[in-house]
Amino acid sequence: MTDPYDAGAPAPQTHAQPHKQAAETEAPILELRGLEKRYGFVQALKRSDLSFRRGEIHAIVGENGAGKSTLIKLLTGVIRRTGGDILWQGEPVGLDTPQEAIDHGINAVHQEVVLCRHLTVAANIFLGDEKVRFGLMQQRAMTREAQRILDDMGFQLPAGEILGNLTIGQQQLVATARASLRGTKFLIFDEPTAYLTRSEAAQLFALIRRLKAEGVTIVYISHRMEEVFELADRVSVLRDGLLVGTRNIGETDETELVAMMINRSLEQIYHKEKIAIGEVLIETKGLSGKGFENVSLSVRRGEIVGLYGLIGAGRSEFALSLFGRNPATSGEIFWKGKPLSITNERQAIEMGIALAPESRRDQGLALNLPIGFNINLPVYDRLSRGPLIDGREEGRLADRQISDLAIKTPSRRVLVSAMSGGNQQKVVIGKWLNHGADLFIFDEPTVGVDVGTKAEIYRLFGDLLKNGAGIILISSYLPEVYEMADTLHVFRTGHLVASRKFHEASHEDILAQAIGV
Amino acid sequence: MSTEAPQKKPMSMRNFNFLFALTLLALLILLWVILAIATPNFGTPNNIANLLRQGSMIAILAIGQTFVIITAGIDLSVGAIVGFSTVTVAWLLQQGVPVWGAILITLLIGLAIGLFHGFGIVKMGMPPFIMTLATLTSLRGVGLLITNGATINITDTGFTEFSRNSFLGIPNLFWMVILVAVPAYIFLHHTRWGRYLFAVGSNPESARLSGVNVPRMIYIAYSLSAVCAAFVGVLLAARIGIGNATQAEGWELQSIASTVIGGTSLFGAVGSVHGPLIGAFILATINNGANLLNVNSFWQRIITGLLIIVIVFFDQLRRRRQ
Amino acid sequence: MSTEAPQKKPMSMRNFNFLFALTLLALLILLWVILAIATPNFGTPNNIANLLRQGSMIAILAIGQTFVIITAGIDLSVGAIVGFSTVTVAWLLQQGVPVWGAILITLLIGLAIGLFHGFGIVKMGMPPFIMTLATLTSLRGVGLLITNGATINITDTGFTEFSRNSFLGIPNLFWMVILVAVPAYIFLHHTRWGRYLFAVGSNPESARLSGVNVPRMIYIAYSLSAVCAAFVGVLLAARIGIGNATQAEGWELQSIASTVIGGTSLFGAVGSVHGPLIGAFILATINNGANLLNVNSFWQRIITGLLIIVIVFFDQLRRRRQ
Amino acid sequence: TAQDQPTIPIIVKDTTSFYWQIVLAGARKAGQDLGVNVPELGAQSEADINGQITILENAVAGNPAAIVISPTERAALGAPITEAAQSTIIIGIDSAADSDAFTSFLTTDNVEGGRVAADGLAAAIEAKHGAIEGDVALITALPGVGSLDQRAEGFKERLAEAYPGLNLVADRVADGQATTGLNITTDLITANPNLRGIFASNLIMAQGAGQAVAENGVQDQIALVGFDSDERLVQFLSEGVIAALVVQDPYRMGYDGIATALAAANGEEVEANVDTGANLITTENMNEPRSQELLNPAVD
Ligand SMILES: Nc1ncnc2c1ncn2[C@@H]1O[C@H](COP(=O)(O)OP(=O)(O)OP(=O)(O)O)[C@@H](O)[C@H]1O
Ligand SMILES: Nc1ncnc2c1ncn2[C@@H]1O[C@H](COP(=O)(O)OP(=O)(O)OP(=O)(O)O)[C@@H](O)[C@H]1O
Ligand SMILES: [Mg+2]
Ligand SMILES: [Mg+2]
Repeated sequence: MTDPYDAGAPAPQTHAQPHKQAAETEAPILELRGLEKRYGFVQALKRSDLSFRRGEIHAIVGENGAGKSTLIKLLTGVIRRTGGDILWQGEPVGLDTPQEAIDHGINAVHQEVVLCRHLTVAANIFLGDEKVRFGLMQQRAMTREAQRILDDMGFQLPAGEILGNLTIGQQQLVATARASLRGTKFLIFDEPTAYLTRSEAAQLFALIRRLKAEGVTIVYISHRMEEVFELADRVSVLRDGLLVGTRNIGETDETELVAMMINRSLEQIYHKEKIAIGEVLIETKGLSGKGFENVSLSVRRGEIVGLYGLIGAGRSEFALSLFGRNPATSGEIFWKGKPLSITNERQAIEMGIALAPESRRDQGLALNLPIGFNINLPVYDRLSRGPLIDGREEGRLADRQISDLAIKTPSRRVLVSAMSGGNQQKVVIGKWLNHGADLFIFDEPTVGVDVGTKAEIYRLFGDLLKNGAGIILISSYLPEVYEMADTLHVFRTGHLVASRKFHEASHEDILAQAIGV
Repeated sequence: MSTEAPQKKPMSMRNFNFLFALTLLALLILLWVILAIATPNFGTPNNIANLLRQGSMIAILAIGQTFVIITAGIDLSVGAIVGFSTVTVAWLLQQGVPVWGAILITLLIGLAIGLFHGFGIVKMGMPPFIMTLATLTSLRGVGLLITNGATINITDTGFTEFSRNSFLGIPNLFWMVILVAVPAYIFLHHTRWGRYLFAVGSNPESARLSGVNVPRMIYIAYSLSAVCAAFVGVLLAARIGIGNATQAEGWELQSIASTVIGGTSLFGAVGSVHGPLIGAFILATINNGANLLNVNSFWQRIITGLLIIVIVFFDQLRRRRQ
Repeated sequence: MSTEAPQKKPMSMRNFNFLFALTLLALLILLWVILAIATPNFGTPNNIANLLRQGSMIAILAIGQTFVIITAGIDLSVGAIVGFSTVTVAWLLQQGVPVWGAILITLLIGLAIGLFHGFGIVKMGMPPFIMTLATLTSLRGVGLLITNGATINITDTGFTEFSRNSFLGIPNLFWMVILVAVPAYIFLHHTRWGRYLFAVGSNPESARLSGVNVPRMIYIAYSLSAVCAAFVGVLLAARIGIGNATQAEGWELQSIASTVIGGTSLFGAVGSVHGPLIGAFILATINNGANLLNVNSFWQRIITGLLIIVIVFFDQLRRRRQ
Repeated sequence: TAQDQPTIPIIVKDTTSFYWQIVLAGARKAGQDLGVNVPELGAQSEADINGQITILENAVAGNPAAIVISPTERAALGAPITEAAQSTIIIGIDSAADSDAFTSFLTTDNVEGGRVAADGLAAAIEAKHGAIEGDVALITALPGVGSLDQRAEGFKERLAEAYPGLNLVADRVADGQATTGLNITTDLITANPNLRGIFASNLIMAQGAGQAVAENGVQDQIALVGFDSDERLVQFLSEGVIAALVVQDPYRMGYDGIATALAAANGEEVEANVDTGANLITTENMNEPRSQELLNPAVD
């Protein structure tokens, strides 16, 4: 099986090439002419022309809020365009409703998983397309069929399971199976690998290649450049809602794409300064709790401790436990040398721990409240004079984070739900920066964040460390932890299985530890 | 390949629902056994027939309500529709409309009310709670206006006797429950529309993206609830022999309570047809038993409230354990 | 349930709330102007005083209800608490407890009921709708049991006269609204607990991970609502001079309607103190105007229902446009 | 012992109302005096017809010696009572039903009660203003309640036939809440400066209306007549806020209902119709012994 992260993976271009040449002679399957989308005063997509060829994999890259998801939503009838035309196989089409898009064979796997958590995997896969005989659904047949399809795609998923019981990554795979099933001619993936494990990602890539071989056009949106270079035939770059260019993959490189995306060149994404490492902030000894067992590690001032592992390895549970969400059941915690137990979030916050959780939608944000509100939520006790909140200080703090993190918004009073995924992620991080904690726990902080902002966030880590803080960085994205962490711990099924100093081990070594081979 | 199967394999939803219905049923039967021992009259055929009659109307309302609650909505207007329907059907009968015509027209009016709710929720963006609260208020007014606050006597004895008679030893009213519950069960659990109701309740956006016509499902859910309520209005008119707009006050809350006792979640996407049915008969049994045991009617209220808490608490507990 | 994504740039929430309150206020004033022209008596100081008195109690209930609804909950028990509190305060007064003591004890009982709701919701995992529905049922039973269905006559004239008198030309009852609304406003809009209520209503998990003690906020919200209701019970007892457990039936729905008319969202995290206040007085004005115009009381119900739809519809429209 | 005693349930219209509690108290006393088990049953609102039918069915299932019932709605309870009478003896109290199956019937005629109220109101207006003329209003607690409709009917009939000077300007129906009665009365006073009389046709409305009259200090201009009595209304009556109360004899109805039922169950001959009467009690005659008996029934 091809592994996208593996340096030694066979070059995918070899078998992608013939299709590309065949496609070039054909008329485009889908063409956008002056497509435009406004949200009130925000021009999310500015008059863009773009064409997609039959059977190509077309990557779209761009900064957070560049308009990628907006483009996808327009093509799938989720939202309506405010201007421009869409040509499907040369004919103008409306694409005003999801049904219309589905009827044309346009399907998408959206950035946020949109499935019904209360229904079974099979029911989700067949939703809107049930097998019916004499007016009655054939539930058994559907479950069997769904299982066959999942097995066929190489996804090991139980078709009879309630979707809500699966991990986000598994749900994403169900969404993929669903989308690729429906006689699709045009399939869009919006950051599909953000929540996938490596092996899940590998399964996904295999599926994408197979679909391409069957003549399906694939649009692939990602912030991960190596995926783009591995999979795509062509790549288009969006910036501020504007299409800045399309390149054949063989005729461009990462530097050029990044420069097109952010309108400047970026020498280095992983920005790591030499910072003096100080006293031990927190130390756990044999800590066990829900989802993890016998974890011993320590974090010192000025140090980034990376936790790597596959999804479900127990890192988030460990972090939540340190933060008092699910208090540990056994083992010891020493905070600045003193033993104590952390029993609730408030206590953790008052001690000086900050946690940016992994799921922005479920854990990180109050979506229907303003940005400023979200940023200040952890510090309202400090914004209060007596019982009352200092309104001016509240505004000042929020505005500072918005400008420091370059959050793209007209005002701190805008609701978080109206921001792009990556900008929402910045709010999740921003809400802890006013807090002045000693220990920062970042759980998947760069999910859905563009390269430019990633670099900003890493630089920000440096600032925090210089101020004497320590950081726990949880990431399922190996290059990130590998490059950033001073100490790297590998988790597997709830256990800490290996610890390495900076660049002490190779990617392969760490991977092997995480997978357990 | 590391697609970890979920740790402890949670029971499949179908099995779970089934088991839960069984425990509820067990509770109902337990209540019956206790009452049969505690009072000499509970077990008499006469009383069993009474009990079946007494639970019937709330049971039918609860089934209708379930469709709405599964879409994460709520229908507060059912009591008012029942009262209003007793007026329409009585008025029509007194105008000389034949029984089948009067019933049909009443059901159609129910349908119209349900569609109006759907319209308000889908097109006007009203929250279901407020939309149906407003109809509740207005409908009682309309019914009172029609009768000028009085009651309409139904002189058609065939119509009124129907509700008192039995067929094969089972009261006609309970047959009506079966008449509603069986198609409702098939609709909810074995047709795609039933599935879509769950999908809409679970995640309307996802349902929409799957090509489910979400507005249509909302229209269907509220129409079903309103038609069930209109049907109950017809049955009530037959039972009390009059049309009176103020009848069935508070039945909306009883139907919601039955539905929730029957394992339906007010957050949507969880529910069945058999659950609310059992829930309605549990409530009816509590009242019937309290009457037979000569429990003070004030105590009866207190006990009902506490029992609701206890039953729903155990439901929640079981759910969380799963 | 139009799932169409919001199309336009959202206006800042604060400005929006402010503007919305202004339009609502404009509607209220418009109603007043129309009524002052249409009837000779509407504008008299006496009637204005009456109007203020008539709206006061629902207004206070609506403020309490708002705290709960902002956390995405609902409190169906407020009417029952009001009725129950008239009984407690009357009973205590007739036992010779001094007025301040009787009021204090009644408020404390209200607090206990609110804490019980919080307990059921937080610790037992009950849905708020069911929890408060159960208390509604039980509380009326308890009140009736205490009085054995009778009314308790309050002979303390100082107590009963309070509700009739005015201070600075404004009825005491309206002063009580101010007494509740001003601290409520400061609490909700200018303290961190107010912010936490919104955070809990929007996303309890995120609130929790931001250090908000979510259970405590739930306890606070339901306690505030119940204490407001108990306070209204005291005022009602003073106003009608009796304690009677069946009073204030249906006031829960009126308070919810006022709250929603005042721009509070039943999905939580959207609401204010001034909105429900204006909402309550809009409803009171409709009733007062209808009485003065001698509108048939059946029409009054119909109009109230329709107006609720219209007002909430325009609120939704504005919200979606923003 | 209680086991061997005959059981005679009594079914009232609304156990949450004081009036029906007095009926129940009378029945209870009769049960003690005569050695009868008296289950006290009833719906919780006079509008809950279905509830009362249900309770009747349950009572019949208990094989009682007889049943004493006060039907909430004339037509609605007719057939169920006829059916119940096939298995037990039925004694009616307070209100009638469309059934000829009653073994005996003890009523106050509510229509007559409405007429008595009209007479009382006219007399009170004459006492205050010297002439029987001016605007009057009627406040009914709930729509669709048989006995209240009958009171309104009798009141309006009597006004039309005997008091042409009295002009009924408002006929309002509330929602059963004292506060609503209070608000309606207040607004009536505001809207009708010439209002001289109000008939509040049940206990709760009289409480609300009395409060409004007291609050507005208009007891010298407006004569208020209520229906039924409790401590509160007696206080209003003695203060002159309420001019007169139409009082039935619920205690006797309860007591005699059980006594008659027992007699009928024992095969004795009982009178088919007994009128327990509607009495007008005014501020003047309220201290007479019979009035005191009616106003302060021995409820325990
Ligand atoms: N519902 C909405 N209301 C108003 N503005 C919106 C809404 N949704 C998106 N936008 C705005 O449209 C712009 C484009 O957003 P979009 O989600 O397409 O970005 P994206 O390229 O997918 O970014 P990311 O990589 O962060 O997912 C952003 O500026 C965003 O703030
Ligand atoms: N929804 C779920 N249902 C059942 N078990 C779960 C669920 N989510 C996580 N788990 C289990 O909890 C344990 C710890 O998961 P956790 O989320 O902490 O892992 P992680 O290493 O942080 O990975 P991730 O990247 O998914 O956050 C694992 O054993 C996992 O299988
Ligand atoms: Mg996006
Ligand atoms: Mg994690």
